[in-house]
Amino acid sequence: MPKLSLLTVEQLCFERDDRHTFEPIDFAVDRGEIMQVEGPNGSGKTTLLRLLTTALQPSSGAIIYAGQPITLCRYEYLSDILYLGHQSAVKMNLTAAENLRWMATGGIDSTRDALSAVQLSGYDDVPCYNLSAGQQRRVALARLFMTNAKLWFLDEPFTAIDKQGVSLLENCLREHVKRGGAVVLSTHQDLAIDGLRKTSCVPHADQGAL
Amino acid sequence: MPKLSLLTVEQLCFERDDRHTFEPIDFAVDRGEIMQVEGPNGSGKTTLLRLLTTALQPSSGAIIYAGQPITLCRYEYLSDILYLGHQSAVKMNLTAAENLRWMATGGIDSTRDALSAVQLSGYDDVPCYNLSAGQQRRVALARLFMTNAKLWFLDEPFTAIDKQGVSLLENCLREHVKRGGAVVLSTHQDLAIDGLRKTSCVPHADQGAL
Amino acid sequence: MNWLSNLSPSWQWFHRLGSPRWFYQTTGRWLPWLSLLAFTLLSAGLVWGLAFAPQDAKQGNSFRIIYLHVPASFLALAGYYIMAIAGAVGLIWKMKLSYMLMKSAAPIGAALTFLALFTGAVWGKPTWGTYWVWDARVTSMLILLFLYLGVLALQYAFHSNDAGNKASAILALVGTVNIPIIYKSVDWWYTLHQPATIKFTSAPSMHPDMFQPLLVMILGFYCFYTVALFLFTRAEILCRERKSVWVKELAMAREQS
Amino acid sequence: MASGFSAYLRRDLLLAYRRRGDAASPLIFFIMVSTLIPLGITPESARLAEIAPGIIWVMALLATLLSIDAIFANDYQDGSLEQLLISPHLLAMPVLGKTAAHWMVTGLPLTLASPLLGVMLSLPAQGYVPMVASLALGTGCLSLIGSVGAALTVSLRKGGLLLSLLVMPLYMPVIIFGSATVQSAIDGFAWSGPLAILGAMLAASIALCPLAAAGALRITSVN
Amino acid sequence: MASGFSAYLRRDLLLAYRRRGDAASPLIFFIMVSTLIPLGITPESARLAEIAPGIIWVMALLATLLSIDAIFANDYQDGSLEQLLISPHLLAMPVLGKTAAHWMVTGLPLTLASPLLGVMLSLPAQGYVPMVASLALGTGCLSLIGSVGAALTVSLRKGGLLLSLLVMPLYMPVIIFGSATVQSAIDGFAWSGPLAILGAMLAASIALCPLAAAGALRITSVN
Ligand code: HEM
Ligand SMILES: Nc1ncnc2c1ncn2[C@@H]1O[C@H](COP(=O)(O)OP(=O)(O)OP(=O)(O)O)[C@@H](O)[C@H]1O
Ligand SMILES: Nc1ncnc2c1ncn2[C@@H]1O[C@H](COP(=O)(O)OP(=O)(O)OP(=O)(O)O)[C@@H](O)[C@H]1O
Ligand SMILES: [Mg+2]
Ligand SMILES: [Mg+2]
Repeated sequence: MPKLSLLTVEQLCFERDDRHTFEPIDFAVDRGEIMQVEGPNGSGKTTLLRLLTTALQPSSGAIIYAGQPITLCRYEYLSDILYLGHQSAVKMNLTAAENLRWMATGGIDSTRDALSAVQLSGYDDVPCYNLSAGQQRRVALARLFMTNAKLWFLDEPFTAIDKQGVSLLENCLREHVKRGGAVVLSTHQDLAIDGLRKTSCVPHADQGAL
Repeated sequence: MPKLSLLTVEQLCFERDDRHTFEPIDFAVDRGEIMQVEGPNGSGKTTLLRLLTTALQPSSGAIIYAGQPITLCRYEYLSDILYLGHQSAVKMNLTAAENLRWMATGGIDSTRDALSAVQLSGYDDVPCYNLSAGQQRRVALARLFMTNAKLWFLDEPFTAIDKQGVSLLENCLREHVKRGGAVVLSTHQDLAIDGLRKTSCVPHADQGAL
Repeated sequence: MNWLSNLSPSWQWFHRLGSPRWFYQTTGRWLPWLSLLAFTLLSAGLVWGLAFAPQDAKQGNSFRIIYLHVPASFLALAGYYIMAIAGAVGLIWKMKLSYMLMKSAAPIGAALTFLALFTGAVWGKPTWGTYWVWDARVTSMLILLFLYLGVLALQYAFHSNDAGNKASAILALVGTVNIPIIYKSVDWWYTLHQPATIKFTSAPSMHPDMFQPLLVMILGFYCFYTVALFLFTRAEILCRERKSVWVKELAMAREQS
Repeated sequence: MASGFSAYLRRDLLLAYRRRGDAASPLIFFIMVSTLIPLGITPESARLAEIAPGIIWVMALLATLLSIDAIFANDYQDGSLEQLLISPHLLAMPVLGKTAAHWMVTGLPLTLASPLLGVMLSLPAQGYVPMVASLALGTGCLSLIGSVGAALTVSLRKGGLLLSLLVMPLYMPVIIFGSATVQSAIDGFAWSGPLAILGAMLAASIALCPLAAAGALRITSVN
Repeated sequence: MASGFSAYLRRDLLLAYRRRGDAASPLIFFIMVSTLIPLGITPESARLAEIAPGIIWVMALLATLLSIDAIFANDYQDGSLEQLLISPHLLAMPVLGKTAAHWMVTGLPLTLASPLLGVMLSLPAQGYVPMVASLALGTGCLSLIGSVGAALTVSLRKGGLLLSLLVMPLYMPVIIFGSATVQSAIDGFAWSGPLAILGAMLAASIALCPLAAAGALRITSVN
């Protein structure tokens, strides 16, 4: 019997208006693993991650979580994942602390800790529209420091983040997988993480030029 | 007599609510040069570029264009520059071609050429909200292929762009400076450009933690 | 520019007036006298008007509210022009002090407008039978209140003091263009309110015994307005110039004594 | 479950407060608009009195109609709606919370301001209580029904008109019974009948609309 | 110079078209809202006729007030406004173009729909020509004056109320002369007087408002 992976994707396909977005995708991620989805712009990485979060429905194929198709264990699955997309769900009119507070599961302390973990301590009460691009992105990333989710889906988490921030984030990912979590992320940058696994997203032949 | 640079920045300072954003900045860029502004998140790179475009007013110091302070040659200066910010001014509800068309100085042909230069041919008539993050950014970057501006100010132009796109863009910059232009850009990535000059943006001691 | 200020003393005066420090020190000398004058006039006018002036034939004692209503209405209107002119001077000559005056004139004017509306409404109940009618004068006063509130709100909405000053100065100016139009249009539209009785061109149509205390009250309100404007502006000056040497010295001196 | 309700209620109220800068602002808005009505229509109090209930109801309608599409649109654009959709909890609760927040910044201030608007529009004395009561119930219905329309059109990026087309017919009964409540009171008839119907409509809307809106969100935001 | 005007006019019209999906939609919106007014106020044509001009003017006002802040806000958010501000050309021309586009999607459709609304609200026959004429001039003023307010508040992120507070007082003369034009015509008086005043206000607004708005944009968007 093959080992049971935490998340297995089998022959996953997606169609928009009867056009396939990418070639069928297969991969498996286990606890302790980081999987990087590669592919050129428009190849379907974001689409794939959104399929994994159930925000989109696959046209065929299966997503299997701990041995069960996610359609059968929706509640457990959704309780165990965290998704961070291109759009970071940071409200510009709220302060950094407020943005986190209402996403927080812990208390106010965890908010403050999370902000200092992304090196934003002192910016708690600054409205996000007064933050720089990288600082705004860091507010979104602070969620990673206050979650119990096992499976993280990160869509280009390093956008607008400086070098030091990238290595800070790499550390955070390493620790998460050390604790038994798993990560699926897409990025165009090269990561300095040992044992990083890669899978690629190939635009379907249907897709127009690119 | 020292050589006259295309753009000289002297002791430039900026204050928001009586707090300095960065330490006074000095640098000079000449025709044929690419200047990378470095600095951690929140150090003031975007602020600096916006000062250079006159969108913000410096609290002290001078920006000198071809020997004249830009306050004295505003019209020529503004006619000669191109700015591409974090916010890319791409309208989601318009198609890629429409977005370019109304910024274009040439005709419809130049629009099409510019789109194919950023590898988006075939996407002319797709509304931008149906494009991937990288494709949207490419629409904004297409402006670089249809402008006569001498001085380019690019704020993190490589955001969301894949590896191939980055080298395509590097080429574009090289050609621009070969034609006698100059570029000031901010990015957290390492560029493969010969003779790249760097200047750094240091957060002012006034600024809070980070 | 230097020879110009040497040539004409009026220019020197203008530039000195633009200095917040000069303003602070000069008004500091005037303030005690002005306050005393305002207090005397107001208390004299009130006692005279409320206790000694004769009753009105038709309205009885309720008419006495005129001693608040009319001066407040006068100053509310005049205050808008003071504010707008200060804003214009700020925009044209880039004079900081002028913006500070404008910023201070707004809340005082708004408060006086509110007082005029409130006293008018209270007076309306016995005379017109309701608190509120859509009469020209009344409506335009309400609009004036909105204009004041707009200037105030715009001023404080900006983080940057400079942008707030300039923006509210623009708004005050646009408002000035409109005030005559508003008055004309509303007058033309519907009138029920008392027409202006105090005119500079002809004698008042009011009994002199009632009119004299009113005049005292109006003068008292003018003095009071000036005092309030000075106080607000001085506070604003201290706040803006808190990093300058002379304010620090002032604070030190205050601390020692 | 219920925490989803209150979390989103508080969040949306905070957002509205931040955007407007002042918690009293919707109130002031209604008062300002009402000052222009006598100018546009007539300053005579007798004629104003006749149309006062209708005018106030039309204002409630327009204020809801023109603001309801923002209830989900902002969240859709910045990615918050996606986060909401992939949360494991029942979607109807946050939706109800957001709708309640919408009501609190449109319907509730109008209800609270309505006595003052009544004075400004010379509403007869016996009209005040029924007006406040019917507005409190009716504006709730308007927000709830509107949320379903907003959910159906959220991903279309051409909200505006389609949304009004969808919800306008559903608003008709609310307007009819709402202004009937006030009118009967002014004319000296019993006004508990139309008010009771409004109450029933509100109860049904509270039970059904959040579910319908949640379902609509799941269906339409997938693309 | 003038090309800035037409480029922005065309662009904003295209954007409005894309957002609504249908060029006729503002028209349909006004017609739909007007069907609700007889329901809310009174179905009797005699009473409707009395208030018809006022109602149409109040609708024009609300439609402008609730849409004017988008005139610069969207461009501010996505960075287009910054591009506009750093273009070497005169700022007033694009601003005028954008204002014209705003008028074409709010004021113009209402003007065109007004005869139909007049029929629905039983407007007397002699009121139609003055109504259309006064709306054409008056809604132009509303858009132009509104653009100054929108420019003053664009960078504030708490637009809504502040904007209405700023422009509402300035709208008052427009409303008064606008509904007076129609009312005088219905009452059988000459209506050229108020109409001429409206025309003068429009001319002054065209000359001054774009300049004021351009100045305001330069001042306020700096931060
Ligand atoms: C809320 C309601 C009212 C408002 C906003 C209001 C406003 C004003 C204003 C602005 C003025 C100054 C006009 C000018 O400078 O020429 C004024 C003056 C005056 N008001 Fe009122 N008013 C109100 C109610 C009343 C009532 C109910 C009465 C009594 C019948 C009244 C009697 C007067 C008189 C006698 C004057 C002096 C007229 C003059 O000498 O110019 N007002 N009011
Ligand atoms: N509109 C604003 N109002 C007030 N403060 C601001 C505003 N924009 C930026 N700041 C502050 O100014 C500083 C510099 O911001 P800036 O955006 O220039 O940084 P940056 O170097 O571009 O950073 P990044 O790498 O994250 O893009 C930051 O500390 C930020 O919080
Ligand atoms: N909402 C949408 N409607 C229709 N087509 C879409 C939509 N979103 C994306 N697409 C198309 O689907 C393809 C895949 O898009 P996706 O966003 O998944 O790419 P990506 O790999 O994430 O690219 P990037 O590296 O630029 O982020 C692209 O060709 C894009 O044009
Ligand atoms: Mg992507
Ligand atoms: Mg930046």
